[in-house]
Amino acid sequence: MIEKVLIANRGEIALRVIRTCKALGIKTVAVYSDEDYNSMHVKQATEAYHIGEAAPAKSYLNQDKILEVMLKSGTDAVHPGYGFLSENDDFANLCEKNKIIFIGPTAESMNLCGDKMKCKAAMLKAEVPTVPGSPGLVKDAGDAEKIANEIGYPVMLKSVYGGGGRGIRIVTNDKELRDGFESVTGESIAAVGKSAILVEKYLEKTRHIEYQFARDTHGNTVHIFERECSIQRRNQKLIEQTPSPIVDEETRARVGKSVCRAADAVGYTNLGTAEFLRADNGDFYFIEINARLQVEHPITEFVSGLDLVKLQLDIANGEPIPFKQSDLKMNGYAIECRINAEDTFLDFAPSTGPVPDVIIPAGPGVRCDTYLYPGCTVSPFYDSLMAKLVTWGQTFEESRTRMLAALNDFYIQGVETSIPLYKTILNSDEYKNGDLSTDFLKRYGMIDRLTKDLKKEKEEKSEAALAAAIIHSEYFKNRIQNSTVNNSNWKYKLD
Amino acid sequence: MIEKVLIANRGEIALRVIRTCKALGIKTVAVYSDEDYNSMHVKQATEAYHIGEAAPAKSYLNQDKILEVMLKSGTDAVHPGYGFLSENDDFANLCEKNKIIFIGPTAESMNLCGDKMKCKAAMLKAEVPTVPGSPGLVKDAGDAEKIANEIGYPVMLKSVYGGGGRGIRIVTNDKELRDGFESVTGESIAAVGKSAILVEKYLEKTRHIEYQFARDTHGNTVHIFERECSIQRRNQKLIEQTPSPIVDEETRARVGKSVCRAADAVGYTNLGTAEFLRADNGDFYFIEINARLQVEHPITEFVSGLDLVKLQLDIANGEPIPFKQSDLKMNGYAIECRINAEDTFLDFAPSTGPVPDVIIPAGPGVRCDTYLYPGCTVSPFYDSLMAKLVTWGQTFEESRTRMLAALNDFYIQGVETSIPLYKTILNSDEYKNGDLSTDFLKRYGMIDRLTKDLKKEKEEKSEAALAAAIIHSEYFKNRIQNSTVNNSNWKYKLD
Amino acid sequence: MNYKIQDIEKSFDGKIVENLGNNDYIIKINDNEHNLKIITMNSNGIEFVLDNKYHKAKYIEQSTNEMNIVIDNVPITLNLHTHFDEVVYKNSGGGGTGDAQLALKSQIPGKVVSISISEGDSIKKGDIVCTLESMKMQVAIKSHKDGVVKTIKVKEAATVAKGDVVAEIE
Amino acid sequence: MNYKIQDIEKSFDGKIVENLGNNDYIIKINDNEHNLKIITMNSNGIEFVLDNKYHKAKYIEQSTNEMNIVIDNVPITLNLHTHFDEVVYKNSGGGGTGDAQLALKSQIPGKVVSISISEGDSIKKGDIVCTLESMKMQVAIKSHKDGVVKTIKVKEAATVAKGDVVAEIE
Repeated sequence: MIEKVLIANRGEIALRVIRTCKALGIKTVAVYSDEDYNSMHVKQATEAYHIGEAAPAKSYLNQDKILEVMLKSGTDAVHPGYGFLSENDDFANLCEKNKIIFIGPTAESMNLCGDKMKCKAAMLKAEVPTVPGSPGLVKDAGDAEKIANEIGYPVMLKSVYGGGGRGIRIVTNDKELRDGFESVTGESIAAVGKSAILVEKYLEKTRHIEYQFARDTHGNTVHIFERECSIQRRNQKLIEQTPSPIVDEETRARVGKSVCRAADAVGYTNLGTAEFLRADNGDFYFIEINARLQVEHPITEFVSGLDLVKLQLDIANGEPIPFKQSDLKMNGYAIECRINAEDTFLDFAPSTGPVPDVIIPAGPGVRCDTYLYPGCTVSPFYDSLMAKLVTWGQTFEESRTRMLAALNDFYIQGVETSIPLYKTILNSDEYKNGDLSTDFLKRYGMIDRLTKDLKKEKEEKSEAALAAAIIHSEYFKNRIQNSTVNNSNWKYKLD
Repeated sequence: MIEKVLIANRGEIALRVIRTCKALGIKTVAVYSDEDYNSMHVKQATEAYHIGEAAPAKSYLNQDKILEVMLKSGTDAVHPGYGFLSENDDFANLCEKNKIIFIGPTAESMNLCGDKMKCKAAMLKAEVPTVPGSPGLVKDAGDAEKIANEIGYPVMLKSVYGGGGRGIRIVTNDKELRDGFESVTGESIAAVGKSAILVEKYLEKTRHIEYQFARDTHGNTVHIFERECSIQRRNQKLIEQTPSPIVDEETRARVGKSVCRAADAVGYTNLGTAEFLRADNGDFYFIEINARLQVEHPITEFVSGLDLVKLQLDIANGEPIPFKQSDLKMNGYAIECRINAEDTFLDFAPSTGPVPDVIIPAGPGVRCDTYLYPGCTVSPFYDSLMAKLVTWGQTFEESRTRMLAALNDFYIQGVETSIPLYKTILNSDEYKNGDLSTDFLKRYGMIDRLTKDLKKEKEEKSEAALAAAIIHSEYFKNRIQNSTVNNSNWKYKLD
Repeated sequence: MNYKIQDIEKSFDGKIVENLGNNDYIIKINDNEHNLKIITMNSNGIEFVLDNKYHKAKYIEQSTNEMNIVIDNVPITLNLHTHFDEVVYKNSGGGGTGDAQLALKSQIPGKVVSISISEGDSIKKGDIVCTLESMKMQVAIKSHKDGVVKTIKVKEAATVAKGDVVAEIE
Repeated sequence: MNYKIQDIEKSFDGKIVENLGNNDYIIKINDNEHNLKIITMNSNGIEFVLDNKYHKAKYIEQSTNEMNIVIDNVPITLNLHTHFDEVVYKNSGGGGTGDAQLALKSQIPGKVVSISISEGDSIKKGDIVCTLESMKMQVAIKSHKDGVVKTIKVKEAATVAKGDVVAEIE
């Protein structure tokens, strides 16, 4: 039985894991870098150990140091959270060797999930549909043309040595394919001296839909419904919801079965997520398995009633999953907004610094997982996720309006946040109608709409702003008459 | 359709109502006394109006002033919360006359609920069991003896002019009854110059179990399950939970039906609560109807998935209840702890003052309705309820352990709270086993156990306390060497 | 310095062994050394990590030989044996508690509803001196000893803070 | 005083008409009088009720003729037309924005990963001056105008705060 868990992470996810451990009477060990000595996870854990400098490589990724703390503190299990070491099979191996339970899949299974080619092969064998295309590299243009005709145009030619949009060509017929093949080959040779090309079906207006699943050491597998995570920026999820507006009971069960086959195929244990692209015609294509707890797990918790961290601990303890697929019933609707410290208008550039004041929303159907507290700091060394605001409702509309009210209540002083953008999105007809796709922001010009919304908001607030300015000037005048003013920073001299 | 609601209340319940209104796009009007100008409900409402001095009679109970604000602000409905004007039929009448929707029952029905004798008569007619006893006053000892033999000993003789335990005698046979009748009569005459005696069955080890119900203007009535509120001090609820550990499906439905008859019998509209005493033999006896939203409504929200304030608004708008009794399914277990500003060891005496710092618990299955924020004040003018901490779990054990973890996380600086007592109660075997009764605290010596728990906690914290003292002394020594000390309040001179 | 904790049958010796800089200290309690790292500190309180456990303490009150703190939400009174007399003002009101103490203090804040005694009255321990109202409750303030009422320090309808002197009983 | 709000095509006249005491004021914006009650105020911000609506403002920055505030989470820049020059220090760095401005400031905080130019280089508007890293992202800081690099104010691996001058371009 696991009695003491080290959380090899920080921020809201460390707090999330600590919370369940506390409720279960399990002791927790926090680790922290120089940057985090005043962070909430240090304060909430049973014990806390300093592990190094701010840079992740010198602290949260420092396997030797973390192992040292685990051995010193008598930890019997480690929860990796997400990011950092969560999908590092070397670390999973290191834990296994030192007889510390790694709360996640085995190193072997993790390795299989992480190798895209091997994983795709395993999926084909398990009859889990992947994006149609060449099973591996194509030999030549003729080979590519044959495959393109099998899977149907448009197709994408992709150099495996490309990246960031280079070495990719979308073609719609045999002629374009032959021309494209030549130029992609040329580009790739020019860039890296060699070429190797894949053919894949090109999908437009796709949705990102993923399935939570769990598999225990006895081979029992369940899926815990889908999550739609189509609203993204730069391939990073912003808003997630469950159920997906376009998944019905039949689809849920059908794709869910393929998810269980996928988990079995890679010999998975513990909780994982199978990610799919959903084409506009309704087909689902497996992309990859995320071998860890996901950021967006709370929406699944809301509709399933499960504590997913508790389920992770149960499975890590070698217990069978305490319910059957047929026991799981989806209850209501949940939405998560990732509250990032970023400036939407600077292309989502990071915004960091001290947060002197915070008001965290609460109320019926509202959950907020966050590391923020008044007086905390948003560090530039780690990722920009400050809080996960999650709402539940009996209907989608109830969860949406609760989210809007909660977004309005959320006050974070000192840094830019993605909150205004989410208000614009949640108020849009396209979002309300469930017309989602991974290019949602661009497709519907959300940033421009946000600009308009903010201008309107400014107009609404202009009288109040003036009032604040008038009082400030008065206050200032009165004070400078009565004191010596250091002109260089008078602002701080007033009190 | 209601578009603007005035909340004739303050504190956490005002915030609770504002929250649902916000989610529904309904404007809110807050009212506040001199004491509350810096309170959270002022900050969260769309509009806020000052209505008078701190004393409730001069503000929150000032009907004329509140009416004035309603008319000035263009309010079309008023939510009374609980306490203050919530069960005042004059106020309900005043609203009706001014064509402002009172979110609650009609003045007439409220009046009937408030008159214990009339209400009891209505219940007898509706076949809702009340505590057995004389239908009204007894004529003489002979009459009392006849009734005692009908309902069976032990019985209670109660002078209607008594109160606070005076003029009450518990008797177990005819002889004791005749002696008792004489002395109760004598005591009452000695004290107030007259005597009038009721006979009622004496019940030992009773539980307080109540039912949430709703009735719309079309006459549809549903009950929304029971709440067990047996853990009390001085007849005030401390901890509530649902489901009750001793209510099974059959009992829930059977008593639930009588609750619906009770609501029909008094021509109730909107949300109400029917309170019962549950005798140790399993019999339920109706006590009274609380004609308002209850403090403990969130536990019902957790297990039903309903937003009860939304339901109140729907009914107030004249809409039929949007579900049937058979649609309601109980999901999981919920517990509420009332976080009061009080000193358990001073017989629950109030504790008031500034609260410089607060940490409010959150997480999966945790909800905290509170007016607290860092820098707020707990006022001596209003009641002691600072926060309602509510947890939900798939099992009772999950809701209980989540509550314990949340209680541990809850940090309220500056005032005494009931949190330590709740930790002792929730850890007790009697609570875990569901062995509840209205005399739970005394029956199981909870205050003594708390004393022991606190002593143990002190021992555990003694090294940390010493460390804090050592550092403090050092810090102090260093500072006094470097500055002039004003001995009279050196504490404030250090920084 | 030597410390005793109220309600606990042990006494402790405690001192700082070394200031390692960077807010790190080694302290010694009885015979054991501990690592202590200060996270934040001001005159009202301290947050620190002691042997890898986080603690938060608030300093409430200190007199020559007594210190009240709240540590991790647990109120603790420490008795100090030291010689700070020359600099520390004893701000706990009168001298000691019990029969010797002149001042009767209110343990709760509230508004004075009624006063039940007059100056010069002889009263017994437990007699009601006045009644306060707070949070809709009425609470009686009772005499802490037998004696004669020297002065009454409150008036009807006045507001009393916790710890305020209500009357002096000789 | 006369005010303009950035991005809004109106200008406003505003003044305090009367201080009623007890933190209550009457103010006038253009031709309309408003009631204002201050709830709390210090040099960093204010909470107030304006015509029965609560607002919370934070004062960010003020120069001779510009004031940045965040009101109810909405950032607003006001242009002031007044004569405070004698007392107010203009703390917004250089003079104005656009081509005349010498200083290229970073709009984000971060660590300098690489510097792409040298002093004396001729560069075009939009050329990358340096690259910062923050929250696992790399962000390029680009020149705000055509010109010659006069000085580079940052070094590789150094930390840059939001608003820090990265380079001066003439």
